[in-house]
Amino acid sequence: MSEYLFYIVAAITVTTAVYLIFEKNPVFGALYLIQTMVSLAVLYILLEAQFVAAVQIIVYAGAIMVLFLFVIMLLNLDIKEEARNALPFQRIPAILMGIALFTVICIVIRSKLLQGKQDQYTTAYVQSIGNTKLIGNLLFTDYLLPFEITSILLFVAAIGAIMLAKRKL
Amino acid sequence: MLDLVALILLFPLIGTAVNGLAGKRMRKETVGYIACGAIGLSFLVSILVFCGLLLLPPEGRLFEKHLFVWIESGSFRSLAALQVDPLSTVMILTVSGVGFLIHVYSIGYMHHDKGYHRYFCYLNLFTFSMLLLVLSNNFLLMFIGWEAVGLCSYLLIGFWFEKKSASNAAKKAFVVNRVGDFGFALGVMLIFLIFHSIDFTEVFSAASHGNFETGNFAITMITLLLFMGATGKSAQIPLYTWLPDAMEGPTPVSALIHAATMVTAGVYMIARCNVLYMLSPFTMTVVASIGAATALFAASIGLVQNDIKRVLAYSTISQLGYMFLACGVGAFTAGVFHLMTHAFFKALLFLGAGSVIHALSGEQDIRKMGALKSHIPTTYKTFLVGTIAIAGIPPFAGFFSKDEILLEAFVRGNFIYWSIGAIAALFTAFYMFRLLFMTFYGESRVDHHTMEHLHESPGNMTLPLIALAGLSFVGGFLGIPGASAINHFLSPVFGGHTHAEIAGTELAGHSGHHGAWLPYLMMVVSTAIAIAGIFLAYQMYIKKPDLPKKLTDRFRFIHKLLLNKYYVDEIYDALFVNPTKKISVKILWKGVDVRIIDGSVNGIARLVGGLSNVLRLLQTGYIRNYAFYIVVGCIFIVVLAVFGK
Amino acid sequence: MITITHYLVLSAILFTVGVIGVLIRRNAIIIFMCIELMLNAVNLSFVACAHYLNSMQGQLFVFFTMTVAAAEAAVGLAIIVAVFRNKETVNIDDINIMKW
Amino acid sequence: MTPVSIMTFNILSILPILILSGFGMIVLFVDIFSSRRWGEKNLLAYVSLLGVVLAAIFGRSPTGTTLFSFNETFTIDNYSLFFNFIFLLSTGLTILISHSYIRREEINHGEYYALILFSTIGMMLMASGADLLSIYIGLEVMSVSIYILTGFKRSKLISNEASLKYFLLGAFATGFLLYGISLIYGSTGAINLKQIASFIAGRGGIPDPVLLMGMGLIIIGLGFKVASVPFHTWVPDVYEGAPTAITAFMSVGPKAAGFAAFLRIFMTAFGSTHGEWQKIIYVLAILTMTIGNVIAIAQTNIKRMLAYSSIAHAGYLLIALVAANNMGISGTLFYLLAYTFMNIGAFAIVIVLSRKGDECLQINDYAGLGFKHPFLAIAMTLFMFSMAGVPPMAGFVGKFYIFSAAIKSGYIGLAVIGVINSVISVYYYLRITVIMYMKEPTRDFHPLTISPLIVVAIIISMIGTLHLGIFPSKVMEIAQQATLILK
Amino acid sequence: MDSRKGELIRITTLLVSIVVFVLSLPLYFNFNAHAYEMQFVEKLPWIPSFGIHYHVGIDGISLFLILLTTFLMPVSILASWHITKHIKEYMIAMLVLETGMVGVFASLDLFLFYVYWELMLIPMYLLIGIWGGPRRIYAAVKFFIYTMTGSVFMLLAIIALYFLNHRATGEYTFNLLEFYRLELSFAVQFWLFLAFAFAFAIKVPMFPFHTWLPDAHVEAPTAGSVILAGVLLKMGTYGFVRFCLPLFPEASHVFIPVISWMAIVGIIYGALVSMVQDDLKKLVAYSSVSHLGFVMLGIFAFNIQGIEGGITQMINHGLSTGALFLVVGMLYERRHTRMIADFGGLTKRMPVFATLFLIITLSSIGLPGLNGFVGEFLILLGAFRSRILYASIATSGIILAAVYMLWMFQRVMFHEIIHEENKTLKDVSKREFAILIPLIMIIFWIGIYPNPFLRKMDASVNHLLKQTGEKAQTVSNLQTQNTAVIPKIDIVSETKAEW
Repeated sequence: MSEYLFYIVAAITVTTAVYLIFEKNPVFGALYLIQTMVSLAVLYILLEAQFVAAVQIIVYAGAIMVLFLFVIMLLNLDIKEEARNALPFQRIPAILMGIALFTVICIVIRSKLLQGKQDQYTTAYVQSIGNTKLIGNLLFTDYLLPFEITSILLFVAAIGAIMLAKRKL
Repeated sequence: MLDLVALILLFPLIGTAVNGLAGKRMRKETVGYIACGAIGLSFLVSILVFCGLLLLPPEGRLFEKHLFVWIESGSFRSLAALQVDPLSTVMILTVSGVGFLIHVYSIGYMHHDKGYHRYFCYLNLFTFSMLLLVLSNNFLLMFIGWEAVGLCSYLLIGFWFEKKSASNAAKKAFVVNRVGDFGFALGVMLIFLIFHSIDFTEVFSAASHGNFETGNFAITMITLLLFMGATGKSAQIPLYTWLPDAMEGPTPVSALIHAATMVTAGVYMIARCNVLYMLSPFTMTVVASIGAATALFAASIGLVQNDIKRVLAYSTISQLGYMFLACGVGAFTAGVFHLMTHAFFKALLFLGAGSVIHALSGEQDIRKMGALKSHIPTTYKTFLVGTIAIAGIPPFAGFFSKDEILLEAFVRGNFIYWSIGAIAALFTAFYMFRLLFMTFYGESRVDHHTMEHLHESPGNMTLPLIALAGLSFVGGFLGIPGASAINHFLSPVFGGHTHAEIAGTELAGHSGHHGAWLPYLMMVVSTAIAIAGIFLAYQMYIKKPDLPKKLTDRFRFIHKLLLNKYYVDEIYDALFVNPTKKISVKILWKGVDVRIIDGSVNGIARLVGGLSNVLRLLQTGYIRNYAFYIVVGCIFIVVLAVFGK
Repeated sequence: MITITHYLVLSAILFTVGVIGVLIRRNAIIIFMCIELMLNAVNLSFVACAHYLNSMQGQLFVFFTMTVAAAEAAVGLAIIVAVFRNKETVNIDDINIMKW
Repeated sequence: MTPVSIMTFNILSILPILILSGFGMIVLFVDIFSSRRWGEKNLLAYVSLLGVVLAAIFGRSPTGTTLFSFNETFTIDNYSLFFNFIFLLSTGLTILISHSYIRREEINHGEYYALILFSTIGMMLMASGADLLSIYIGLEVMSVSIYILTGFKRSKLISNEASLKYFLLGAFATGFLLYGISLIYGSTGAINLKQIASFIAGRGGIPDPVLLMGMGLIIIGLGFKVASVPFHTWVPDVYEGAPTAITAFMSVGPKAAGFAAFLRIFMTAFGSTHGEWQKIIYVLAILTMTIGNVIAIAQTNIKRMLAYSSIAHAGYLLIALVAANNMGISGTLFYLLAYTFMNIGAFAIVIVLSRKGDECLQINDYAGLGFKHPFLAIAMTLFMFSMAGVPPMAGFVGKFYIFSAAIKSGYIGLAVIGVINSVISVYYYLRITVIMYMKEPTRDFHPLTISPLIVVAIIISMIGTLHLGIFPSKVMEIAQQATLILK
Repeated sequence: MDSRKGELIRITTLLVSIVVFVLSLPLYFNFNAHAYEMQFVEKLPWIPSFGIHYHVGIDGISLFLILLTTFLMPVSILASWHITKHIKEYMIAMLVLETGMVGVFASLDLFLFYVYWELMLIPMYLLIGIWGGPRRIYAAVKFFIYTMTGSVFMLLAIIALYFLNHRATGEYTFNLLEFYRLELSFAVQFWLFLAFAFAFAIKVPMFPFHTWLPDAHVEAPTAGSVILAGVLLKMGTYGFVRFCLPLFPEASHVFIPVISWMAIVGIIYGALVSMVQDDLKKLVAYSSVSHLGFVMLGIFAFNIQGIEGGITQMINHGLSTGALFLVVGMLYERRHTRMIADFGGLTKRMPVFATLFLIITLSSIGLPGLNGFVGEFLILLGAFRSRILYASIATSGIILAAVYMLWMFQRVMFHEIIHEENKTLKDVSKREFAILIPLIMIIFWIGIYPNPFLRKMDASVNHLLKQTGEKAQTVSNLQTQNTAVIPKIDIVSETKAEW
C-alpha cells in the first residue's frame, strides 16, 4: 500500500518540480512549488515524521510560499519578465550538468548507506512518546543553543526585511 | 750605494706628484726644472747604483731591495721589491740618461704648450713606470710597470686630445697593448702554476737547475705567452700597428717612449727571461722569425713613407725586429746592446725630427721640406750622425750592434735570418738617407709662410741633440768585438749563454767551421750593404730626383701597397674591429639583450597580463553563469572525491 | 518495499531539478523558488535517513532548515523588492552592472 | 518516562554571544530613542564598540582546556577563542571605519551596527560549533546579516545588485552544503563532529563514497564562503557593490569564520581521511591563488582588485589546509589575524579617500597621493607590502608560516606555485604604491574630512601589521597552542 | 619645503651616515685577522617559537662589505645634494636602505637574512621609482619583481633547510652556523643550491638574468645607482660565498662549469654590449655585468686566490663603478643628458674632473697599481689554477674592458667641443671633489698596498675552503656520477615530517 502511495506521490512531486522550472508564469510556478511541498509532506508522514510534515505544510507551503506569491503579486510580475536571455547557450550545458550531477549522486547512493549506529528512536519508541514531544524535548535540551540562535536569525531576517523593503525609513 | 735604488723610483714619482698636483699654479720654468731635476737625480742615483754594482764581484752582482709585501693570497705572494743586476743597470742608465736628455729637450719643445705641466707630469710618471718595469724583481711588479708605461704612452699619445686622430691613436695604442698584456698576464699565471712563485730569482733558478727539459710544453707556453706581451709592447707583428699611429704624440714623447725606452720593454723582458726562453727552442724560433719578419716588413713600409716621424716609427719597428731576432737566436746581449745603441740614435733622430718640425712650425711631410741643411745646422749635423749610426756605418754605434746581430743570426741562426736582416739593413740605410736627403738636401719645397719663421731650435733643445749624437758615436765602442765591455758586464745575467764566448776572439774556436775570418767578413758585408743603401738613396733623391716618380709609376701596385702599409690596419678593421662592433650592436645588444632576454622577461609579464585580461572575462557578471561555475566545480569535486583514487 | 534508496533517488531528482532551474531561469523569484526546491530535496533526504537510522537528529535538522528557509525567504524577497524598486525588473540577466 | 538528558548548561561559555546580542538590541533601542538627525547618532558606534570590547573582555576563559557545553554543540577552546578574537577585532575595526562612512552615505541606522554584531555571533558559532547543525546555523546567521548589510545602500542599484548576487549564490551554495550534511548524516548517522570522527575511525579510516561525496559538498559550501575558485565568482562583484566598510568586514570576518569551520570540520571530523580531501583542496588552492592573482592584475577598481587579492589570499590559506599539520593550522590562524589588520587597513584608506558621490575607487585616482597625504600613503604602502608578503610586515610572516607548513608536509610543488603567485601578486600591490608615489596627480584631492575613529582604525591596523611582522612570537605561540585542540 | 629645512635634513643625514661609518671603523681595527670564527657576534632571541634569533656577526668576508656599505653611504648622500623633491623621504629611504644592506651582510640567522634581503628592496624601489629618470616606474617595478622572483625560491630553500636541520639534529633553528654542520645528500643539495643560486644570480646579476640591471641603473638617481652598483650587487656574490658554497659544497662543485660559463659569457657579453651603448649609465651598467662575472669566476675557482680576489673585486667594483656613476651623475647634473654623443672635449673645460674621471676609468679597466687590478688578477690567477681554459677566455675580458671604457672616455672627454652647451661647463665643485677624493684615495690604496685587506680575510676564506673542501670530499664520488643526471626530487621524502 505505502509503496504505491510512495510512487504516486513521488511522481507528483517530480512532475510539479519539473513544471516549476519550465513554467513561464511565476504565480503558477509558486503554485507548483506549493504542490511539491505538500507532496513532500505526505512523504514525511510515510516516513513517520508527523511534526515535520505539519510544519512543512504550515510554515513552508503555507507561510513561506504565500510570502512568495505575495511578493510576485506585489511586484506584478508577468511572463515578459524573462524576455531577455543573456546566456541562451547555457541552457543545454546546464541541463547536461544537472543530469551529470544526478548520475553521480545515483552512483554514490547505490553504495552502502546507513552504516552508522542505529539510534534509539525506533518507530515503536517514537510512537510511545509522540513525535512532537520528542522533538520538543530535544530542542530544549540537546539543541538549545542552535534553537536560541535561530531566534537571532529570525530577528535579523525581520530587521533585514524591513530595512531593505520598507519604502521610507 | 745599492740601497739607494729606491730613490731612482722615488724622484720621478715626486716629480709626477708635484707637477700633477701643483703644476698648474707654478711657473713653467719651475715645472721644467722639477721634472728634469727629478730625472737628473734619478740618473745620478742610477750611476751610483751602477758603481755600487761594479764594486761587487761579477757573480754576486745581484741585489734585491724589499719594500713591502704587495699582494699575498695563499701561496701566491708578490713583493714590492727591486732588483739590481747588470741587465737592469744597463736599462736604468739608458732610461734615466736618455730620459733626462729628452726632458731637457722638452723644456724647449713644449714651451708654448698649454698643457706644459701635464706633459711633464706624464713624462715623469712614464720614467717612473719604466724604471719600475726594469727594476722589479718579480713578474707581477714588472707587469705594473709594463701596464703603467702603456698608460703613460696612452696619455702622451693623446696629449693633444682635441685632435681626433691623437685620441684615436692613444686608444689604439692602449688597446693593442692590452691584447699583448692578455698574453703576458696569462703567462704570469702559468708561471705561478708551474713554479709556484713569480720571483725572478726563484723562477729562473728553478728553471736553470734542470728541472725542466728543453722543449718542455709548459715552458714553451709560458714563453710564447710572454712573447705575446712583448709583441704588443715592442710593436712586433702582428701587434705593431699602434706604433706608427703613436706619432700623434709630441715628438719628444715619440723619442722617449716610442723609440728609446718603452718599446724596448719587450726585448728587456725576453732578455730577462732568457733562462726560460733558452729552454724552449720552439719559442726561440718564433721570436726570431717574428723579429726578422718585422724587421723586413716594417723597413719595407718605411721605404715610401713621407711623414718624417712615420719613417722613423717604421724604422723603430724594424730595429726592434732586429733586437728580437737577436734574442730569438739566443744572442741576448746583442739584443740588449742594440737596444741601448738604438735608444741613443733613435732618440737622437726623433729629437732631430722634432727640431725640424719645430723649425717648420709643425710640418711633418718630407715632401714639403728640403734644403734645410743651412737653416738649421746643428739639427742637421746631429741628425746626420744619427742617420749614419742607424744605417750602420762604422764606427758609429749602430754599426757594432747591428753587425753583431747579423753575425749572431748567421752563426746561431741560419742563412735566412741573416739574409732577411741584411735586406732590412739595406732598406734601413736607404730610407734613412732618403729621409735625410729629402729633408736637408735638394731644393727647398717649404712654403713661404713657414720659411719666414724658420729658425734653429733653442739651446735646451740642441744640447740634448749634441749629447745624444755623442752617445750615438761612442756608444758602439761598449760592444766592440773582441773587447766587449757590455758582454762582460751582462754575462752574469745571461750566464752560460752569453755571446761573450762566441764573440770576438773566442769566436773562431766556438764556431770552427766558419773560420776566424767570419766576423770580419760580416763587418765588411754589412758595411757594404749600408753603403749600397746610401748610394741608392743618393742616386734617387739627389742625383736623379725624377727617378722615384718613374719607379712609382712603374711599380704602382707595390708602391701603393707599401704606402698604405700593406693595408694591415684596414684588414684588422675588417676582421676584428668592425665585426665585433656589428655583432655587439646588432646581435648581442639589440638581438640577444633587448629581443631575447629582455623580451622574454617582458614577454612573461605581458603573458600574465594578457592571461589576466582573458581570465577576467570569465567574470561575466551574470548570476546564472556564476551558478554554473559552482555546479561545474561541484561535479569536479565530487568526482575527484569519490572516484579520484 | 520502499528502501532508503528510493527516497534518496527522489531527493536527488528534486535537487537536480532545482539546480537546473537555477541555471536556466532568469526570474529572480523563480530562481529563489528553485533554491527552495533544492532545500526541500535535502529535507527529504534528512527525514528519510532519520527514519531508516531510527534517529531524530534528521528531523530536527529539517526543522532548523525550515526556519532558516523562512528567514532567508524574508530577506531574499526583501532584496528582490529592493532591486525591483531601483531597476523595475527581476530578470537577473538585466542585473549586470558589475562584471570583469 | 520521558528521558530528559542532563544538560551541561554553562551560560558563561556563551557570554560573548550574549553580550553581543544584548548590545545588538541596545543599539536598536538607542537608535529608536535617539534623535532623527544624523549628527546625534554618534552614540551608536560607541555603544556597539563597547559591546565588542566587553565581549572581548568577557570572552576570555582559562586556556589549555576544552570546554563543551550545551550537550556538545558548543566548544570553548583555545582555537575558538583565537578566532573569536579575530572576529571581534574585525568587527571592532569595521565599526571604527564605518562610523564616518555610513554617515556620509546616509545609511546611519542602528540596524547597521546591530547586524554587524549579529553576524559576529554567527561567526563565533561557526568557530565554536561542535556539530554540523550549530555550524550551519552560525553560517546562516552570519550570511543573512551580511546579505542585508551588502544591500544596505538601498537606493543604490549597485548595492542592490551585489546583495542579490550574494544572496542567490549564497543560498545556492548553502543548498550544496546542506545536501552534503544530509549525506554525511545518512552515512554516519551523526551530525556531531566527534561522533563522525569516531565513526570513521571505527571503520579503519576508510570512508565510503557517500561520506566522501558529503565531504565534497561541504567543501563547496565552505569554499563559497572563503572565496575559493571556482566558487569565488561572487566575490569581486559583491565586494565592489557593497558599502566599502562592509566589504572590509566581509573580506576578513566571514572568511575567517569560513576557515574556522573548514578547519574544525576537516581536522576534527575528517582528520583521519586527510588523504581523501587534501587532493581536492590541493587543486582548489592552486586554482584559487593563480586565478585570484592573475585576474587582479587587470583590475582598475581598487575594491575589485582587493577582492581578487582576497581570493588569492584564500588560496594561500588553502595551502595551509592541504599541509594539514599543526604548523599549517597555526599558520592559518596567524595569517587570518594578520590579514584582518592589513585588509581592513587598506579598506580604511579607501574609505578615507572616498567622498559622497565621488567614491574615488579607480586606482588611478590615487595618483600623487604619496606626497599629498603622506600618512595615508605610508599606511597604504605598508598594507600593500604586507599583503605582497614583503618583510618585515605581518603578511610576510604569515606566508612564511604557510609555506613552511607546506614544505614540512612535503608539498614542495604547492609551495613553489605559492611563491610564484606571491611574485605575481607583487605586481598589482606594487602598482598602488607606484601610482601613489610615482605618478603626478591627475585630480585634486579635496580637503578630506577624516574622522578620528577611522584614524584610530588605521593606526591599529598599522601597529598590528608591523607588530605581527616584527614581533610575531607571542601571537605565534598562542596560535600554536590553539591548534593543539584540534589534533 | 623651504631650502633651509632641506639643507638641515641633508646635513643631518650626512652626519648620521658619517657617524655610522666612523662607528663601523672599529670593526676593522678590532677585527682579529687570525680567527675564522664570527666576531662581534650578537645573539638575541627574536621569534623563539620558530627558533629565530637576532643573530649577527662578521668574519673576514663580510667585514669589508659592511665597511664598503658604510663608506659609500656618506658619499652617496653627499652626491644627492641636488635632490630637491621630497628630501626628507629620500633621506629616510637612504638610511633604511643602509640598515637593510648592513643587515644582509651581518646576519647569521637565515630568517633575519631574508628579512633584511627583502627589506632593502623597498627603499631601493622607492628611490628608483620616485627620484628616477623618465622610465623610472618600469625600472623600479622590474627591479622589485625580478629580485623578488629570485628570492622567494631562496625563501623556500631556507625553510627546507630549517626542516632538514630539524630532522638531523632535532632542533628548530635558522642559525647559519648550525646549518653549516648539516650533511645533506647530494640531491637535496642540488635543488637547494639551485634555489639559492637563482636568487643570488639575479642579484649579481649573472648573464642571462641581468636585464633588470641596465634599466634600474639608468633610471635610478645617482646615489641610487651608486648604492645599487656598489652594494646591492655584492649581495648576490656575497650570498654565493656565504651560503651556496659552505652549505652545498658538493652541489657547488658540480655547478662549477655552469656558473663559470655563465660568468665567462657575462664577462665577454657584458663588455661587448657595454661597448656599443650610447648612454653613459647603460654603459657602466653593462660593464657591471662584466665585472661581476669576474667575481663569480673567482668565487667558483674554489681556491684562496679566486675567492679572496672575488671579495677584493667586490670592493673594487663598489668603489670604481660607484665612482663612475658619481661621475656620470655629475655630468648629468650639468648637462641633463647622459648620451655620450652629447659630450666630447670636456677635458678642456674641466681638467680636474678629467683627471679624476680618468683615474676612475683606469681603475675600472683594472690597471695595475689601482685597485681593480689586484682583484682581477687574483681572480684570474685563482681561476687559472682551477681551470686554465676558463681563465684564458675570461682574461680576454680585460682587453674588452679597455676598449669600452677608453672609447667612452675618449668620446666624452677628448676631441674638440662640438656642442655649444659644453663650452660653459664648470669644473668640479668642492662638494664633488669631496665626494670623489675619498674614493680615489682608496682606489690607490687598494691598488698599491692591498695586503692589509687581504690579510684580514685570509682566515675566513681558508676556513670557507676547508668547509667546502672537506664536505665535498666525503661525497666526492657522487659528483662525478651526478654531473650529467639531474637528481629526482626526493627532497619531499627527506623533508616530510611527521604530522
